[in-house]
Amino acid sequence: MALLDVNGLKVYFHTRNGVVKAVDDVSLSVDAGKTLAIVGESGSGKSVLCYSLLDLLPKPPARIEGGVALFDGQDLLTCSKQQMRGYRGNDIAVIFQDPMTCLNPFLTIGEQLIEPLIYHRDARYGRQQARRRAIELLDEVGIAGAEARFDAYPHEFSGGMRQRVMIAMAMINEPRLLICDEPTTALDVTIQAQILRLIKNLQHTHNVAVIFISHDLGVVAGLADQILVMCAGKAMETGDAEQVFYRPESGYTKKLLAAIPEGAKSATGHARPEVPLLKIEHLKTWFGGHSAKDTIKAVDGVSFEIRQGEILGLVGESGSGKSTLGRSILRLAPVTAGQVSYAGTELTALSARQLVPWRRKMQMIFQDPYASLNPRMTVFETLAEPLLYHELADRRSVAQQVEKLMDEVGLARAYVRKYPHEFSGGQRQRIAIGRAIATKPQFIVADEPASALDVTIQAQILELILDLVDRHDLTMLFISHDLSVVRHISDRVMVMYQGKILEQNDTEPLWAEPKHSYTRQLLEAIPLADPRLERARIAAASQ
Amino acid sequence: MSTALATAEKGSSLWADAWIKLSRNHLALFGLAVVLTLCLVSLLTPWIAPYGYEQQNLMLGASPPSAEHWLGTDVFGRDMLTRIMYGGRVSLLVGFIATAVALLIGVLWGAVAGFVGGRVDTVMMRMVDILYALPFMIFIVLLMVVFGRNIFLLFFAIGAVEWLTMARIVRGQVMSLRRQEFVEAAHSLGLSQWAIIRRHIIPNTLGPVIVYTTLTIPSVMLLEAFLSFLGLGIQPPQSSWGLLINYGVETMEEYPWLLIFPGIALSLTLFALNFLGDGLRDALDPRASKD
Amino acid sequence: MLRFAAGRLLQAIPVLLVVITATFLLVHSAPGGPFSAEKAVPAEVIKALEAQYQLDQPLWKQYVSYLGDIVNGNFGPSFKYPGRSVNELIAAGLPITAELGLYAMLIAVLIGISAGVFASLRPNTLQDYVPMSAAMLGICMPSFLLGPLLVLIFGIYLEWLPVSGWGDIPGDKILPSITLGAAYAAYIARLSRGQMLEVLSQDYIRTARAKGLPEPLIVVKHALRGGLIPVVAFLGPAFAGLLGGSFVVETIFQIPGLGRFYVQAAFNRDYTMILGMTIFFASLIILFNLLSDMLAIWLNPKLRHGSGAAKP
Amino acid sequence: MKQTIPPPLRSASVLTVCLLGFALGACGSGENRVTAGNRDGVLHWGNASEPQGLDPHIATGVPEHKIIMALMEGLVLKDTTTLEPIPGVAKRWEISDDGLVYTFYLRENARWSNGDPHNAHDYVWSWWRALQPALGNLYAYMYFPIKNAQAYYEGKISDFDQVGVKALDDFTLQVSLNDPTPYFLQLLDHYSLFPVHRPTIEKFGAPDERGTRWTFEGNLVGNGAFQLEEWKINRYVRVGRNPYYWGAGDVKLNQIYFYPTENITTEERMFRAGQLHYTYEVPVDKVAVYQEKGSGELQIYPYLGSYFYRFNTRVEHLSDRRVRRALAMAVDRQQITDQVLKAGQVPSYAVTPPDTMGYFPESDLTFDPDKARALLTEAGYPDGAGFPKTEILYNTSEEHRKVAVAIQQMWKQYLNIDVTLLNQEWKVYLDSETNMDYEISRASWIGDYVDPNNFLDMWLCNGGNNRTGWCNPEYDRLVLEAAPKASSHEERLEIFKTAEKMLLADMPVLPIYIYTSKHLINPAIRNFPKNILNQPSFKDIYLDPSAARVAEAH
Repeated sequence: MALLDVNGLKVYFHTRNGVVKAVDDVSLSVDAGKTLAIVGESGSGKSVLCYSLLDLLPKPPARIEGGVALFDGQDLLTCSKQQMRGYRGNDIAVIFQDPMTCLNPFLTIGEQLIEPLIYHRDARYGRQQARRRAIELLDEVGIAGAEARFDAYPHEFSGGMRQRVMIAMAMINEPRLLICDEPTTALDVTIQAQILRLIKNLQHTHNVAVIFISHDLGVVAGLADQILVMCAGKAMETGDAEQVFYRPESGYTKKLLAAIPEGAKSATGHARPEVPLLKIEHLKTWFGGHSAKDTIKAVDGVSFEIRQGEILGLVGESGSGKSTLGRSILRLAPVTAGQVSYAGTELTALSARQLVPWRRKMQMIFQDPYASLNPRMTVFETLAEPLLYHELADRRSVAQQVEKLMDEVGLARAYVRKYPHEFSGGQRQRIAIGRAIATKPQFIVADEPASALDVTIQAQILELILDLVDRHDLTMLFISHDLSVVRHISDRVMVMYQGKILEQNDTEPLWAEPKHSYTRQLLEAIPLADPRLERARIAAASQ
Repeated sequence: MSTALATAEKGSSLWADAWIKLSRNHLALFGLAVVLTLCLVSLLTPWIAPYGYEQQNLMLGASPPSAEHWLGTDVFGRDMLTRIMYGGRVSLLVGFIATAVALLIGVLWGAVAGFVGGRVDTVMMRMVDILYALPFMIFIVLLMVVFGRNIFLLFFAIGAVEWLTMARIVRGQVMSLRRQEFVEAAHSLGLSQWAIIRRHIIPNTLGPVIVYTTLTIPSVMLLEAFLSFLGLGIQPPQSSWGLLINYGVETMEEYPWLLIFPGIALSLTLFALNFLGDGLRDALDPRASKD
Repeated sequence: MLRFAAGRLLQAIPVLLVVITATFLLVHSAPGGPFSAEKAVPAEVIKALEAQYQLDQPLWKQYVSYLGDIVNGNFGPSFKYPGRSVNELIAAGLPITAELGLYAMLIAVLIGISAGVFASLRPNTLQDYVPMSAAMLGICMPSFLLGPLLVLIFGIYLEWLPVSGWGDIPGDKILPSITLGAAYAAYIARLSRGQMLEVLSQDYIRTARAKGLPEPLIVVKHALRGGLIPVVAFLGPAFAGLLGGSFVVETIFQIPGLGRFYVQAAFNRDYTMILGMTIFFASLIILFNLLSDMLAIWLNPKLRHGSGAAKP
Repeated sequence: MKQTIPPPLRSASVLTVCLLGFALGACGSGENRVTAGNRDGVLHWGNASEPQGLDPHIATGVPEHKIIMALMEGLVLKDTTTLEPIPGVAKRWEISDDGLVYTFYLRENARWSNGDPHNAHDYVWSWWRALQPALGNLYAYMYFPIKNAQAYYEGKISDFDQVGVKALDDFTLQVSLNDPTPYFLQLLDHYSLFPVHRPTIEKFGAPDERGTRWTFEGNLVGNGAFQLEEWKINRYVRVGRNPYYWGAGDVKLNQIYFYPTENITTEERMFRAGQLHYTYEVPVDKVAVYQEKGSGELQIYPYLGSYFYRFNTRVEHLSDRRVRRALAMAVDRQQITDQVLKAGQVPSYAVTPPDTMGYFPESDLTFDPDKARALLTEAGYPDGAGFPKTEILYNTSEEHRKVAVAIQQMWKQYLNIDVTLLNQEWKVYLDSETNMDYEISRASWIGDYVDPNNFLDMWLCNGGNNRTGWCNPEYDRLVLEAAPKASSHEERLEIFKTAEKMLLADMPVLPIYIYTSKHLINPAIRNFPKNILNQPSFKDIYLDPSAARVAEAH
């Protein structure tokens, strides 16, 4: 008998606008020591499904409408609150997606770690014993100097380290079922590889059943025994990993697989003269600090060129300074030293007022389409603002122009009066792109424009960007942590690390022959959406 | 805006939207109805009040509610219903105008300080500190003498006090807003600082500002009573709710109706404003679900 | 942290200087002098008095010599109470007002936070509406109304507590503390409810639940800290408000505190007393704002340890 | 930081529990202050405000007056009912036939409260001190009947020996006057003529130095029935028996607490809760309540004080006496006292209260709206038409507001004129009035001594308290010259009557009512005097617990 057997689970959200069937008649089972991956895009109900097992959903509006979830023969959906508390963190543990927000910033990690021990094992563990056990475990998940770091606060850890703490916290009571809710999505690619490896190892040593939730088929390829593909609350396909990857039955699965960015940029056809549009010389952007110690050298002496009409990819992990570099070029971040010249004009020497006409020519697309749109402005207002401000349209013609923009970024004209929150992430990003091209710029900095989006949406947005670049003859600095995406879109690529540029080259040569070891490391960490290759890769890496 | 826009489907503005949302919120509608009724009654008071507000009947003195005087009479035998109606005119006027003054100064001051930051912020906030620390009473007495007395001075004096807290609240909001990406996006569009403050910053501080405003209006009404008591502001036989309550407290054992009825009037306004404020805040926030 | 405090204290100096100057000009230009009385005061008496308090000197000279005195910690003699120095009067009233303020603050914090937390646990239910409506009333119930109400109920009708005094009759500190604290309790309740709602929706609360912690522990240990930060930040300004509001309570309850001195001084045009009290209050307000900011920082481990340099 | 409850929370809660426990702990002990006081002979006295100081030569206020009366004593006391002079420090006195020389024979057993002997030289020195201009004695004019006192005070002579006060020997004091002054003996019971203890004053500063610490707790030495025991600022002043007092054996109270009860509403509640024996005031609206209750706690009796409005005669339309008289005639005083004030105040039609040392002012002023209208028409304002904007100024107070509101309405009703009201904070009001920056202004005068002179000499042309701009040389002549030279008491009163009639004919002031003093008095208080000066004699008062119990049962 399987450790967990879910049958016909239905979770509905009852809002005043009607019923949303978040999970609609889904069944699954996990055996001890095995891994079930649940894959789906945002809103597919995969997280709701798992949270409903542990009664972690806010009720109301959520309500469980049907089904059973037998854990070890006991129905989790009907057990008492007291019993449920006994399961949580004890028999069933959860690792959440974002280690930044899932650890309590006000308590030391040690305090948070030992809580499951102290409050579950009926005081079998005293504080001191719990502490010893926690330090042991911290050691096991690979936190150096565990003893000393026990009393540190979450903000003193990097994202990857926090996720290790989360894992340790989940493992501390030796659960039999571990639910991992996108545990690596918020992490850099090299860290992701480490964390995945860690989970796999722990699973083996402790013989834990794992439910691994992800939107990324690549991530689960090397991990899953079974895969459940979900879409809009329904199970689209269930099967073992190889079957799902190599012989997908459902059309949705096929679509997912197809959307994974692969391969190089398709040649656009027309060759370009290598005319530099922007020249960046010895650019430095340092932050903060009265003393040298406090100073953060986000961008530290960088020189390069951006050529007319090209898409220059900029890759690097979080904290490498790539976003700051993009902003510094647009003078959105204060430049400490160095020059940025745009078509021969020294931007860094201009005053804010002098800069205004140049602003029109250089635009930016931001990563988070939720934060980059003013929530109190309708699509129309957002798009009309640059047009009116730069006098590209007058009051009479502005409506027409806005509609044209909406056509261009693929938004229905009917949406013109809606507010950002009424749109999905992809649609929002289209609005943001529309705003960026409204001023008819020549140069755009795109800062991770597709990273927050689902894989199928991401593909569409990338397509849109390529299309617009082509149509408007744009030059673009494309910033991303995702190497596959960069490879897919860029003509040339630069690799950035700790404020410096390590390497730059045309895309394909760089992929084929990375010169810098860091670049190599990055390339190797990319998970492959192919179970056999991925397993082989992991095996190779762990040796 | 333009006629061209009207052709765009579902032509709705923030305010039209807000109105639709507000109309679905029963508590807020109740609040709105009460506030509107009060305003209407205040406007029409000279025509509908049962008696003159200064009309005394010394022989009658303070009398409990009766058929002739629904809410009783005060110690001069003046009809309380009439006095409350007239008092409402003053209180509502003072409440709304002084709060508007406080709102205007406070929001602008806080927004500029928070947005520009750095030294400007330090200087502006220290000025707020200074005003907080000055002796209010002396300030009032001085105003009274230098400017004589009129009701607009009263607005000014109250506004001058109440904007300080508003400025602090707005500043706090703005400090967190100015790091948001949409503000950065506005920068990258080349918008001037002022345009960014006006278009992107201030509208997004509306929530806390509205809530604080609904708390300010009643406290302004009470402050008015204090100032009138000191001689700045309205003079007898005129009155206001604050003053009526003030007098009512003195005789709450002997003539409780002199306290209860103005108290009810003020509390009713307070709750109505609060409901309306919460409703408005939700209605004006497009993110709040439309349910 | 130390540097932060030192910087703020340094900034306080110009603030205080402006406060002193402005108040000095204000009080000296306010109509009616310290020695005017209903029965006409003979000119020679006025002259003698003004000479004694150096009021016959040019204003700037008075100002300079006053500044000199302040630097030496001497607020000068009171005009109204001959023979008593302002320092002495402040020293007499301070412990009482401080105690009153402390009790009021404790009541405000305790009741406010409990009510706010209680309401936040079941938002939009009766458990939320009742305390929050009470808080709305509390915020707007002026102390000149609440005080007499409490006195009548508990002092006169029930005869449980004394109607006035401070430390004279057992139990006489209760009603004034409640009267003064009520409005702040209400405000804190609203504040902590809002913040608790925010915190309770945080991911780390879900983590705590997933760990199987009992619900009360989650609220008290995991949520309350974050929920307290805005309350703590409010305490500084609230303290300033308490000082300002204490005069009404002190008058109602016949309490010999600073608030009453201050208002008497204003009415009496006791220049040195007004100035002294203003400087004293201003310093206190600045100090408490600083303390509450420091407490808020200390409560937040990120700010407490961190270099303070946020990610760009 | 490993604890479960964050430390700030924990320490705060521990602290709270302790503090609240402390505050609440001792709640509800059975006996109240008054009951305990009745048993122990401790009187709890509502005294209106914190005394500014207890130096009798500097103090001006009534609250200070009360405390000083307990601590010090003059040559002569007043009978608490008849106000006739009775022996104080002086056991007897002689007055020369021309009424100019007074000889006082002092008690040999009089002592200061530290045991020092107390004799005639103390008076000479004390009066010398009181006349030092640097001291800023506002009541210096009380000395002016004494020969050359005014000249000395104004610096016209510098030799104090020329002033009419001499110690003939240790126990004989001789005082010479400028004119026969029938009220001179009364003045001696005023605290500005009290003796002070020279060594104490000199110990703490120069004799003419203001604001030394000699009157503070532990320092003050007096000659009264009580001595200063404790002075807690803004809390209470406590006095206890003075064992050296010449009549110590007859003093019945052991202690008196004086409370600065600024807020009369609070004061009334304190009385009700058994925290006070005596209240300084009674809130207007409580008067009827206590009258109905009929418990005898409410005591109302006439007071030597006059409530009136000043006219600024320099304002154009108010410079017309017809206008002033019309306004005065249109005030229904009876209604104000009966319906608005309700505490036995007497409507007044003249400035001086009736029966002031046998003086009854004569007035032709009546409440007569018809005549008032006629006068106003005559003055050019038929039916109030064209009457200029006029404002009544009053200082912020409930009672003043009520009177002003009532009068405003009366003028509207009877004369059809609109006046506005303006209240100002006390010092601002004083400033406006002194600078004649007003049209009609509320005012009052409380007698310092019982004599019409005290009410009439304020209207002299250059009188500091005139403040109306009204001036009549004939009036000045009557008050300043004719009255002091009058050969008999009756003649003197006749002169005053003539003067007051002149005043009322011109009506620079609008008399409204004569004050009453109203107090709540615990039934246990015995020997409580009712006199028009509202002046208690603490050495005679005693507390009778049985009376309180009877009242309670009642």
